[in-house]
Amino acid sequence: MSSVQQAVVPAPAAAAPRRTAKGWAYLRYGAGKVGGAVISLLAVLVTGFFLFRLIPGDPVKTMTGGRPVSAGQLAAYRREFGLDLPMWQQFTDYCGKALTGDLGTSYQFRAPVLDKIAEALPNTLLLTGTAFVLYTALGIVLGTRAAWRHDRLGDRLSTGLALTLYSVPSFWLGLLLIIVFSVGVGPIPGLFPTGGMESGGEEGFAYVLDVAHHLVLPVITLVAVEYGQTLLVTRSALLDEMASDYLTTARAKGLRDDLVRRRHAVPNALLPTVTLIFVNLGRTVAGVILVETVFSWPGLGGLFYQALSVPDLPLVQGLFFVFATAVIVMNTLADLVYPLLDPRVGR
Amino acid sequence: MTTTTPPGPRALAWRRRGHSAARFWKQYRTRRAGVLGLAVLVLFGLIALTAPLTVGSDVQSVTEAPGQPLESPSGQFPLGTDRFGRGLLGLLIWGARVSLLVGLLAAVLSVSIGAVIGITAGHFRGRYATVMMRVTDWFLVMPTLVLAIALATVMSRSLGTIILAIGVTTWPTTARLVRAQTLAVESRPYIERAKALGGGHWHIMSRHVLPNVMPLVLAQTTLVISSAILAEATLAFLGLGDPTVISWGGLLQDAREAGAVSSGDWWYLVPPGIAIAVVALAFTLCGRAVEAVLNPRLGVAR
Amino acid sequence: MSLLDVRNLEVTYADGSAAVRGVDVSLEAGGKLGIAGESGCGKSTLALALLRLLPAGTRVGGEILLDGEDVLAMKWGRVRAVRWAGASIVFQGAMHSLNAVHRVGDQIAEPILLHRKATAAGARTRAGELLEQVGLPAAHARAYPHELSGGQRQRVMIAMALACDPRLIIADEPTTALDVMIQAQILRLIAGLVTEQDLALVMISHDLSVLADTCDRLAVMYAGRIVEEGPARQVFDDSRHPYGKALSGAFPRIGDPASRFAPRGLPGDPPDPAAVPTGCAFHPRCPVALESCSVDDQRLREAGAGRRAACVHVPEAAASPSAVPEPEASPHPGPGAGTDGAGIPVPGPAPSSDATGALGKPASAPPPLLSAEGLHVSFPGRHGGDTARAVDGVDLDLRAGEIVALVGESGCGKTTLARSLLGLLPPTAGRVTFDGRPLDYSSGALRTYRKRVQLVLQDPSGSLNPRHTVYDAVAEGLRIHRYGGDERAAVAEALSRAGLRPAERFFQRYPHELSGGQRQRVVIAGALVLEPKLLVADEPVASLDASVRGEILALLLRLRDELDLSALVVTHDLGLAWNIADRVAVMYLGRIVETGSVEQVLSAPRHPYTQALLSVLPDAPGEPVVLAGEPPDPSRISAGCRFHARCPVLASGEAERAGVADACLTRDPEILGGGGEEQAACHYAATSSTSNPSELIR
Amino acid sequence: MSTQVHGRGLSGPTRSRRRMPATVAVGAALVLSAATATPLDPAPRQAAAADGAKVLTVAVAQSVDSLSPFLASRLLSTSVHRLMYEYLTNYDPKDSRAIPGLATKWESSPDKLTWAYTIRSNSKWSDGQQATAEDAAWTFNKMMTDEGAATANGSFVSNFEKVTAPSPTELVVRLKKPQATMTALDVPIVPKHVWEKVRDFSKFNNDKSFPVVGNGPFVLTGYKADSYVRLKANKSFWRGSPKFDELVFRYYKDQDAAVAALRKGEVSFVAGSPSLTPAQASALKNADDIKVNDAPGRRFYALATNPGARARNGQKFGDGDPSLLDERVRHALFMAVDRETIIDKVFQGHAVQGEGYIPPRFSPYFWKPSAGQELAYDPAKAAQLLDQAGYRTNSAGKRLGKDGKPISYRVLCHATDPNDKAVGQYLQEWWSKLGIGVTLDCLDNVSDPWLAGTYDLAFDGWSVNPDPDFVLSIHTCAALPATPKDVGATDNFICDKRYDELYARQLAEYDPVKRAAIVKQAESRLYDLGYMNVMAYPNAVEAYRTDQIKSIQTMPSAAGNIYGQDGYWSWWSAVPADSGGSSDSSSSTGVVIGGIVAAVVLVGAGVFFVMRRRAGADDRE
Repeated sequence: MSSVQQAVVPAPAAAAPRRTAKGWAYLRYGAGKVGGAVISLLAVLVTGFFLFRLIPGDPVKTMTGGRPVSAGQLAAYRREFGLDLPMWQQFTDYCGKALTGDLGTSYQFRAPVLDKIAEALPNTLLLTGTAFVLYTALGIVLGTRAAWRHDRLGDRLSTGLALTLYSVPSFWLGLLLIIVFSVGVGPIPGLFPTGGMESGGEEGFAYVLDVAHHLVLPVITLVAVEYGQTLLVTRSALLDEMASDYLTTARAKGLRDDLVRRRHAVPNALLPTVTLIFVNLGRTVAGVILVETVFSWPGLGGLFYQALSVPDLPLVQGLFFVFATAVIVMNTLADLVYPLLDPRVGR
Repeated sequence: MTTTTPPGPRALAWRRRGHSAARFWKQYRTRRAGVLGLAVLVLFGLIALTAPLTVGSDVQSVTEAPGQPLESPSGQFPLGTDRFGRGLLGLLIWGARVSLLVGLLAAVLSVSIGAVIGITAGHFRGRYATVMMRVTDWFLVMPTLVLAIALATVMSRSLGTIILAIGVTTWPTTARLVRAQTLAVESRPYIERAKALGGGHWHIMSRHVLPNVMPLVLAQTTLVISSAILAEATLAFLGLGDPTVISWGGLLQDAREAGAVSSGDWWYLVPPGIAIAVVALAFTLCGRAVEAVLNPRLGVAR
Repeated sequence: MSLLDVRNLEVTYADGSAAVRGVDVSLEAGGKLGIAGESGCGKSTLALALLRLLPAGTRVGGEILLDGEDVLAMKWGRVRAVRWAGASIVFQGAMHSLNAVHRVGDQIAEPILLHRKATAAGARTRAGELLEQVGLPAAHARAYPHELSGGQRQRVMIAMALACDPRLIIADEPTTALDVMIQAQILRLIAGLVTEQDLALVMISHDLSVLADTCDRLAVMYAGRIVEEGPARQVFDDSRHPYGKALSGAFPRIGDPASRFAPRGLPGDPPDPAAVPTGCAFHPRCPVALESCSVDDQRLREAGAGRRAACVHVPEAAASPSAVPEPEASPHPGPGAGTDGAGIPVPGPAPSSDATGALGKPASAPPPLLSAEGLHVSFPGRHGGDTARAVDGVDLDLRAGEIVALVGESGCGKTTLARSLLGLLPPTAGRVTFDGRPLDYSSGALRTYRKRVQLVLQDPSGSLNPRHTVYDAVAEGLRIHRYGGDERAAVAEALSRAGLRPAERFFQRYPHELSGGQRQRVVIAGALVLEPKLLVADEPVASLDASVRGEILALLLRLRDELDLSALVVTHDLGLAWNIADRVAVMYLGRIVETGSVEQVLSAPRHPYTQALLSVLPDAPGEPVVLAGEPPDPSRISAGCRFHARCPVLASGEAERAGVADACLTRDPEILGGGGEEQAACHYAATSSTSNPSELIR
Repeated sequence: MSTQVHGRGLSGPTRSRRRMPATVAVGAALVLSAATATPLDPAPRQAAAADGAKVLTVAVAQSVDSLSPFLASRLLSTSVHRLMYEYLTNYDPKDSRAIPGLATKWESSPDKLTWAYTIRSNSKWSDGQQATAEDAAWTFNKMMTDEGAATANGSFVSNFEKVTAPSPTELVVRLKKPQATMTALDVPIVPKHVWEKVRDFSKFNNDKSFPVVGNGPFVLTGYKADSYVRLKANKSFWRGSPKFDELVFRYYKDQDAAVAALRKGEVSFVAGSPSLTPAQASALKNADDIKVNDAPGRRFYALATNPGARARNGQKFGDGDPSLLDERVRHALFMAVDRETIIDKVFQGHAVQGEGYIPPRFSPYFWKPSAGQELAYDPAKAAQLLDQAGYRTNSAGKRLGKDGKPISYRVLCHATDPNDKAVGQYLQEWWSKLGIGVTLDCLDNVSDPWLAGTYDLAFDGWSVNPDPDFVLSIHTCAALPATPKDVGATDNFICDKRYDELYARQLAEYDPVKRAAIVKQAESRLYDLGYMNVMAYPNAVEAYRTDQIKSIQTMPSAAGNIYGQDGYWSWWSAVPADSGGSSDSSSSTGVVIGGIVAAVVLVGAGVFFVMRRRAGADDRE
């Protein structure tokens, strides 16, 4: 089959790619991406401030829990929380302090927001991090396998399962796991704890095992709900690659089928997958909030939900900022990692 | 081909649409998963629409609740009763109306915003495009559920709030996909030919870009519906839904509040979850099948 | 025992289409076999079948003996051992055939590590040597495919093919996507390496003239069968099979008056492997088809010394060459005969201008219909690089009823010039005038201008919106300009004028239901419907099959005669200029370096660049002058004459003797006038206006 | 000519292909998770400290807001403080009379303005120092002077004029006006020598250095926010050391998780917030080793109507529906609520039908309306009353307000309380039969619209102390906010002259019998006003493991609640069950199951490896 004769051949590249030029171009590319990320962070800071000001309710009145408080005392509280200043001044104070790392004090817990976040962040990172690693690995491995033996039983089964679990509400799955594996139904005794992060009172290695024991069910819930997304993305990326000519070249060179897949097809298929994995992180943050609520996991998700009811403005803004920063950082990471995988970008 | 009076352009257009619809269905039928998904959707659609006839709106009344609170499944109540003694099967059927309605409206809202912004950002290069894409990226960066929760708390508890919260936070993914497709279409030579023929912006967008973007928009709508239904259930579960309205998410929240989990009343908790999962899965299967049929460029059948 | 012996090979794809229907071919060690054929004839399938690279579910019959061992019967382990060690392949689109994320050196080293006991370092040095062999610096091993030009990538493919010293190289369309000059370089490289290392070569191409030039034996394939085989030069010059004759006719020989204003092609399109016609597959398009041809199939039979052909006209016994009745020169009756929608046949020599004499300029020269005066178009370099001066000072005139060919390598700015003439690209300097009035870029004026000048694009399948029917595509122009009259009649008239009769049958068809040739006719009809004065065609036939190309060129000629429709044809193919153009302008690095009537410029070129272009054509007489280096970069134009870096005249010292050497280095020759008279922007040419081109640059 | 199906995916002899070691990785992950399950899973392993000490674990649904007694207002925090610091007085578990705490005896001057307490000499702080009257005086003075310290219990001392400690065992308090709560000063007495160093009371959370110095039955030894509060028994407590060695409050955000933990033995006691749901109670009733304590609660659950919010200075604010100002309308709404259905369907029997204002558990003050006075469930009579009040129904059956528009009331409900939502749905249907619309407005925090008076009706509920003074005071005109800007002590903006007189008389009356009679008259007046429709007295529904707790003191001891008592009786009196018998058996089965899972996975991986090796390299693609 004679191919479509494209008379256009790209303009000639530099004679030989010099080492420094590549490094320098990558720096410029990286700086551009990080610059974009910083702008996004500022935008998040600003929107976080105004968005939560819309929440009805006067935090001070909620704070005093309806106890008899004189107008004077109320005014004192407002001054203490800086709520009496005009809006724009509140805003400038807020930004000034935020940039220096001081996110204000939580009305509810009377402790600096940064401390409350610092307390809960490691727990969320532990849960999200473990789940992220597991479901990404699982998604890529199963996705590759499903694509390579396309439309056979294995492919249809794993894709079907991934799609089903992808459509299951994460909180509902969590509750089911608690019923079956924590409370225990009939013969199956409760294997796992029903909630919380630790039984308390453990030290050293026993503490680690105890936390791991508490970690099992939440991680299984998160992984079950999230790995489908990665699987589908990897699978479609690899399917696109399987039709391309360089694979025929590789086979013509005498490489075995799985070598062709591992050395040639997968690296190319990973490019779009890597970006989409990080972009879908926004959805994982949502999943974490739900799983933390169901499993009483002392993380940011639970804190956020609690803070919203007061509304504990500094804490809510701080958490909102942390959630958005996590997603922005991961997206920027994806942008920085991408050129390392794909030589055509950022050089 | 002897035709007495040549059919006018209007008749031609309709015959062509009929023809292409038949062609679409012939290809769609080959995808077993898509057909299965469609069958499930039709079933749930019927259930939802005929609910007032089959089950009647008084199923949700608490005062005339037929059974005792929290009865386990029996002949009279195939799925047992809820905390007021109302039959859960009836509530499940009645709940379908709200969940599907919210899912559809939220998806339509989200996809239409996404499509408009996607096409315009794709077509008009320069400042407008960069600004729109900055906004889209910023929205994409936002964790959708966090934003939805914030919006739901800000506004009063009602279905409208839920639909708005979901719609406003999920449009960026569609916008990004549509913009990529628009850029691909605009790079095709027939766009340059249209420009050479003197076609303006509106002509190019409406006559060339839109018809080629429609399959993606259609497929995306079905995929967004499934995530919208999940989002509605999530918000209702977090207690941000309208408590007086019967929806699957609401049922789950009631089950949880009644302590069904620890007391092992599985029949209160399991059916709504399964209903949500089945409908969301059905929509996803249909979406993927539509995408594969209308977008052969995606190559190998998914 | 021959190196490669294919016996009755049959290949049927999973979807039931019979790509190869019984092919017998053999090749001795060191032999060079060319396989020619149009799209869909099964030549690439044959190539892939040799190394069992066909997709899963393909049914393959017959035997492929490589060194006596049947590849189809081998165990997979053996097949993998044979691949690349026994025979290797050079694919066509090197951009897609190389892995974008691996360095080029690693990809070359990969087969070495696989088939030879070699350390990683050893493989790397071997890769360096191979790169040197194909004319690339060893340092390029560290480069990625996207950092190399088309020509350089093809050299890498060749280096890779030689990695394990195979005894047979299969080259599938190795130079199709390359420029004429680069193509010449690559073909010389392949020929050199093959003879030097005594390798066997199977070269596959749709370009008969290239194969005739490089291979010693030639086989022509049609619809999955070899219809003719024999010594390359004989098959090309004097084919025994009507298809062979028509195919070689489609490649015009510049200077041969027979093909001047007489593009030859075949009606209809190459058959679809899924629906192969009965009997002799060629009978629907065969000018000398007999009744029986549609019934009984033809097998290869002896047709002279070492030649075979599969046609009823080749008598079994007689070996004399002239036995095949000579199909008359212009086998088809005049225009107007209604054939079933496949397009009207080729008209006789164009009546209006005599084939030999140059087109004399009509006495009272009317103002040019469209002209560019001192036109400059430049683009800002990519992120901060220096600006690329795509069009760097061009004067060009186009008169009514005249066809001008704009010829040059890729990157010489011919497409940009065409776009700016159409008003799609505002020029950075100079102006475009139409009917004497300068072009006004306000949207209103631009719209009326658009009615008068129309564009025809290269990729027929890309220029039609897949979701619009033929009727919509053609009527689009009318709808944009709110045409008052009867839309149906206008569309029908345009379609039939473009050769698609009966027009109504095509109204409801979709682009993907038409063949390449038909789609291009729809595009042309879409342009005709607005009754333009001028047609700008950017590589109108580049992506069509050879036989279909003639049809479209003939259509352009006929439109020029019947509608006095002038045309500017942008092409890289000088043969096309010889076929249909009245005047030709050769462009190099954004400027016209030589212009004049086709007869003057193509028979007696005075600019060394034109001479070099003509010399590298496959069937050009004499030794080809292959210019070194890559097509020039418009963002780095040298001082003085822009061609001096690659000019053979300067290199051979001839310019020194003529005393113009320093002028070439310093003085930029002045911009040629837009008019019809013959000019060449070259100091050396100016000094010796009488010289004969051939001995000049030897 | 052999035709052979050629193709990469050809069904060769053994088509297993050398698989990426992926399935092995997945196998390994399974083994890891099973492994963590096995050794770790003496499943219902209590939080037994290393040396086999007896630990009482209590599942709570609230997190501690602050560990500083001057700041904490949540029930959990105040309960913990009740265990850490001794109060001056305590309540008798039988009849909640004031009995000696830190103070052994007390008497007041004839004009009731000077109170002298004798401080016991045998109560020592956990760091060995003697607890003296000086500590009490310093605590009270601190609360009177430092606004930050007055955040939590400032209301007790607002009426104090001077507090002195003439001797280590004697404390004298001078009052500005007579105050009946002098024998019920629920104020934690903190050690002066520790709290002197605190600079800013509004920021100090008392959660930095452990153990925290205290003289209560337990000493705070550990705290992790949103996870647990850990206390150790104070062996040298003057009233006798608690029987349990350790007391742990573990935080379960989700009540279901807490109940599940109880069933598995992870915790010994679950109270539920506000109490266990009917479903959980019935499920736990027939679970082994678990006792459900379903006792009359100390809370009343009422529907309050907006009487037209106004401040003490007479300024009106808020937008309550004018029709509610008419007593007949309030009575009609009162009579359209079927309290019996609420007890059956919403509380499913775990509550007592609502009558008067004070719950029946406080027998001396419990009042029931007489037959004539009672506003029993009678929708027909309610409709008549509305007609008499001039609110006729229009053609569509909707009752029209004075402004001619159909009446629709906004009902405030707590989004976190399932009962509010349930009763709200009943109201919607009952009152729609009367032609009155109801929009249920469930919010996470209802205090804003409530304090601003922008509501028509609201679900209301209070825990009543043994001394009913506080719950009565919140309906007096004095409790109204001074100006609309302030936040008054009022609960529902009720201000009625007759009611205020009765309240003032009972406050000054020291004779318990006479005081009870006056209180009942006040309750009757409140009932007639129709502002507070007390629908039910929810029971305290709690559950604990009998294999971990043999016996535990309820309050009132006859039948009462365990969690949230006015005193530390429950945790102090709890007797650990003799052996941790049952918990061991189930843990062994857990180990067995874990082992089997791990074994299966290992075998599977092994088989897979063997199978893969067999296929020769030759005939693989």
